[in-house]
Amino acid sequence: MSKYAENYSLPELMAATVAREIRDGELAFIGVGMPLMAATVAKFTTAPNFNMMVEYGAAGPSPRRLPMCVNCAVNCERAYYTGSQREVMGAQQAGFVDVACISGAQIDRFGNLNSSVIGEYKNPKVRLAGSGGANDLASSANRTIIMMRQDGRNFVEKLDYLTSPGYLDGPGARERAGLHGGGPVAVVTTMGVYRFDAETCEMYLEKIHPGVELEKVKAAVKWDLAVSPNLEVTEPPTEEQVMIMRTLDPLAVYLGTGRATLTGDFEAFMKMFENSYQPMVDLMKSKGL
Amino acid sequence: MSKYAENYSLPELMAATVAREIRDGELAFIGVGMPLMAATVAKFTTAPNFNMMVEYGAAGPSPRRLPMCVNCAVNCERAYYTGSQREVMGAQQAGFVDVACISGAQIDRFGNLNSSVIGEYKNPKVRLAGSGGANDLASSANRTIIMMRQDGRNFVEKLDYLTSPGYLDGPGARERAGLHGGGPVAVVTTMGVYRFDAETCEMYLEKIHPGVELEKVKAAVKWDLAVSPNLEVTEPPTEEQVMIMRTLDPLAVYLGTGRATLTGDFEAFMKMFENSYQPMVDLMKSKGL
Amino acid sequence: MRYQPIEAKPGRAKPAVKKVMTAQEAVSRFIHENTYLGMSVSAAPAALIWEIVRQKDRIKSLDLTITSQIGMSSVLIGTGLVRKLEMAYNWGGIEGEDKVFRRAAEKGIPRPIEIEEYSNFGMAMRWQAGALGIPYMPLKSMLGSDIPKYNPKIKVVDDPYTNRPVALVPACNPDVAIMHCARADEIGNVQALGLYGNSDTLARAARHVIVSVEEIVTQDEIRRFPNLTTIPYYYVDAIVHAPFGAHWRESTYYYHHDLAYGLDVYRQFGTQEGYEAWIDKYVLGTADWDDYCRLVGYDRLNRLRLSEQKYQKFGEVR
Amino acid sequence: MRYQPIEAKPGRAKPAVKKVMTAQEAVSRFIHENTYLGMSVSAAPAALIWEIVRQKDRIKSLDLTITSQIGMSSVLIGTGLVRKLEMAYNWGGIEGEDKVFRRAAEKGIPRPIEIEEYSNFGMAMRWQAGALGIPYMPLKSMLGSDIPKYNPKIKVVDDPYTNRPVALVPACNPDVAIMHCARADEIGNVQALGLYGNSDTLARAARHVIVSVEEIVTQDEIRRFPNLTTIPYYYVDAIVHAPFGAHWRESTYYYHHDLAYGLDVYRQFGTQEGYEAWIDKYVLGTADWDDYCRLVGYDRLNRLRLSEQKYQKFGEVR
Repeated sequence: MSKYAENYSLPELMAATVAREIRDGELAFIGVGMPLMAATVAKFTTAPNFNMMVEYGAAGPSPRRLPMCVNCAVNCERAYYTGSQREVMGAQQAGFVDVACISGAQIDRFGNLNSSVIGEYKNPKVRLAGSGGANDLASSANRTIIMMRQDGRNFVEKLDYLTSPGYLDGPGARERAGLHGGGPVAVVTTMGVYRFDAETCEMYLEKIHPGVELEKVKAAVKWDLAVSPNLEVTEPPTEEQVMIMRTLDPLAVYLGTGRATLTGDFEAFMKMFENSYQPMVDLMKSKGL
Repeated sequence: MSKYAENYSLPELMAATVAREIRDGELAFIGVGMPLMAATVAKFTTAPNFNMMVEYGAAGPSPRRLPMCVNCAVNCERAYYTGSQREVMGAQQAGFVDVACISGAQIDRFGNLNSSVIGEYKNPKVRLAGSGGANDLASSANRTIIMMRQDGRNFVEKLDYLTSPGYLDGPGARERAGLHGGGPVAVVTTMGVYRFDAETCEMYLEKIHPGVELEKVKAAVKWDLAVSPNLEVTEPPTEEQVMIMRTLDPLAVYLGTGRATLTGDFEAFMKMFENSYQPMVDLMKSKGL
Repeated sequence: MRYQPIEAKPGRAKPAVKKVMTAQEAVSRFIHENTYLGMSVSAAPAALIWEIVRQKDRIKSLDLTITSQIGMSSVLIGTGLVRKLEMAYNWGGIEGEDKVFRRAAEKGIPRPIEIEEYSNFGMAMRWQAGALGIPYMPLKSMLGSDIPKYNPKIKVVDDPYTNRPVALVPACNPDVAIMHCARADEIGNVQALGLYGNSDTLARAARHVIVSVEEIVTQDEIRRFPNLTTIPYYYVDAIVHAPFGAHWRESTYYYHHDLAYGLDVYRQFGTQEGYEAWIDKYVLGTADWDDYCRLVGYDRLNRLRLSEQKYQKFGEVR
Repeated sequence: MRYQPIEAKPGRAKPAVKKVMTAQEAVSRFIHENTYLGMSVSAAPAALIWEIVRQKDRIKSLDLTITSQIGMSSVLIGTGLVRKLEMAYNWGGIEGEDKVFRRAAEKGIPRPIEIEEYSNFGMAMRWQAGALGIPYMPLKSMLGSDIPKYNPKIKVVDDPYTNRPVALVPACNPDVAIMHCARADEIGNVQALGLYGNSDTLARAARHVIVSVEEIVTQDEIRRFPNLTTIPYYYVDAIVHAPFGAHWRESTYYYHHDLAYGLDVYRQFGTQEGYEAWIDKYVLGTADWDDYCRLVGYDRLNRLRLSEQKYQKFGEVR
């Protein structure tokens, strides 16, 4: 295994952490952005036989450039299947998705997520994107991994709107609601990694990111956060993991300020593709993919 | 128009009669056998822009040889669409099929059909094929045309089993049952052509085949058959209609004794294809298809 | 008995006739005031959306049904054309926060928007029910969430077979569906390539279907690969030839997403004034899609095509 | 709280590993006594059916689910392997009356058969529900007919949206599905070509899937046309290479239906003795599918291929 990187960003740490949650041979439902980075890192390192499904109709792609969207043409690149959303979402409802990454603007102690509104539903302070596929994945995927920012206000006692079910109000609630997917197994945030207790379904802090103080984490959670008695520090990304992410996303479109760089700059955008083509091809070849 | 044929068989008369029921531009759901003959005749004569759908997943084929089955490869020949049964049967449930040909072993005065059992359902005297798609078509196609033998026993007062709905027990019954297709508009048999009365939904004799006596028809119907006051004689097939049928099916596999001829005789079977290829290609070319 | 034969009503199948027309003609003919409009996400029907905006004074108001839209629906919403939005997701994707949507939903600018929400598969299954001619679909999403709580059209009931909860969603049959696909012949046999989301289902559910395509191909090209026909002609009313017709979004095998452009548009959409200035120049200020493409620059569009085809091309592995 | 993390159960997805095996191996591994077996009609999985018959002493009894079968199911039914048949249609098609089925259904020869009946789309929608992981599907077939009267699994209820009758059919998830398709790669990405009935849906509904194919192709060939993948690898357990594997039926683009042969088989199936003589010679008397093809004659099979390809070939219009 490659040694730990000395320089890495917080998003890179999060993506590497999620990459370690993906097991070889699995079928994962991946959105773009950070989850895609995690998936690519996993496939190029510990999980070469894992495959991605993409929401708008692709399975098993091996893209050599940055997908821009869950319905991006890039997601078709060298895929085993391309076509309809029904195929992908139908398979996931039927239990074929091992692991899915989802997110939200708010989360509660049972891993329920809100990505619809802040404030009152009918008169929102902030209108958000809505469920998209997040509710479907949270309902039916075998397990979900939640990735989100922790901004001090969004780990709440009560969600403004429950978009995507975690464990609802605790043990047995998913079953009673008729959900057949497994629910969340991890929450990877800008501060640490959380798990859910098998007895209570409540979130607890398992790992804390390097340099983050426990008191800060607790202050960023609106309920009385449970902390593992064996609290660990999150494993940093390896040099190889960081190299892979930077080869796929050299301008840090997903993991940094790339979007600002590219706004309105077509030449920079074209150059990004031109410069990353050969390194990506070489990298994939070296991995036998 | 081509003049009437002097020599033609009863199946050829029936197929030509059904061909005249198909209008140009329609989408028709066609099984193999006699309905296919009718459809081919229609497409090559009065309805060049009509297209066929085939139950196991094809739309718009232009076959130049005899399909052997509703799921035969021949039905894919030069088709616009090939693929799943869901496409074809889904479209038909949603009301996209203008006209469908179906059949049955028994029929009653309201055009309900039995193709499942003769005798008691649980202990049948004769076990038949079952609904297949006939029930679906009878339920949802815009209109159906029924083709069947009339053997003296099978136009019954009461069906042994109602496989495919006609007008059920009369006016309004289809609506009450929740059916949204239009029901049968014609029954073409070995003896004549029947329609359904708009007021009573009951079948009446509209046309009688050349040379058939009315009393024989009445005797072959177990209820008191209504006969149109303007009873006509069925129009014979034209020379062109007969020529088309004999080009497509030179051994009369569907309209005669071809099956007996071919049983076990591979050379005769291969020769049938070899001999009919060029005439069919020429015929289609002459029709601009 | 009057011996008047029962005759059938005309069927729903569209005829097998030439259907190629301009976007201007297709939109004029099928989209009117209060049309219930379905819109695909993959590929984005930009050329058709632009044309709807050009005809906004005639059309006045639309009810919109989408599963998700990533960026493109804002072009309509910002005009005030959209009275109601049935949706699972409406946002900018990689281009970021959808300020146009936020202004409409939070402040009613330029017009209050009624929102009816589902999960992605929930909304997709409404189209699926519509496509199959059945009144509803049961599904195992949205259970336990707040989505049904705020949407009375979703019924959570016990399934009569297992006595376990299931969510029902009613069929959706839009008046008109618009979508962008790879190719079609002149009579409307459409072959979407790559991933195409729910465009196949939406076309089957809608009463009228307008498809813009990258290429118009011969009937023989369709017949070479009849398994690739995603929308047979009997569903389709109009074929609009619109090369690059999904720009700034992508069209698989044809061209790549123009991210530099999309980010810039979204920056401008940050204010209603910015939105209007952009619409005035790029949509209302162009006569048709070709004119828009000239304004963006065919040199730029061709570079996006080369970029896509360096990585993938129909029928090849690159 | 014990700080023991919740862990997930393993998912249903089959791994992306090599799955090519012989029919003998695939049948031994997945089909056992009382297996609930789903069988496609297009193309007919003859090579796999023959192998099940060869292993009949081990398998003893099967419950069979089909939409329709045209001829081929008799090969199983005549052995007495089939305890129960869920079906919409079971007959000889152009080969005529299915005497094997009639003997079983009317006289219990060689074994009484329990029949559970649906319309074709009704049965197909049971697989569709199974494929989507939902408990049932509503449909607008079978209403007013006697089909629901004799099948309590079909529930006619009022749809909660329109208060109009609708027929519900429960999900069907067979233990094993068998089917014959055009081509697949070694890890099980399957591309059926031409018309393929419900094989796509059946594969999604079944717990295990065995696919025999005309050709095993490279992963790159699959990736050339990812839109043609009808069954992605994650549904598939076994790929069996069986050229001419649907004989006496057809395989689109590969070979034509062997009608002269089918008619002759059906003639022999007219009596139970005739059936048994045929099975003894052509199925039990052959070691595997290649052996059967030798008995039929590869010269004959190749002529069927030439006959089909004179009219149509994948990727061409002829």
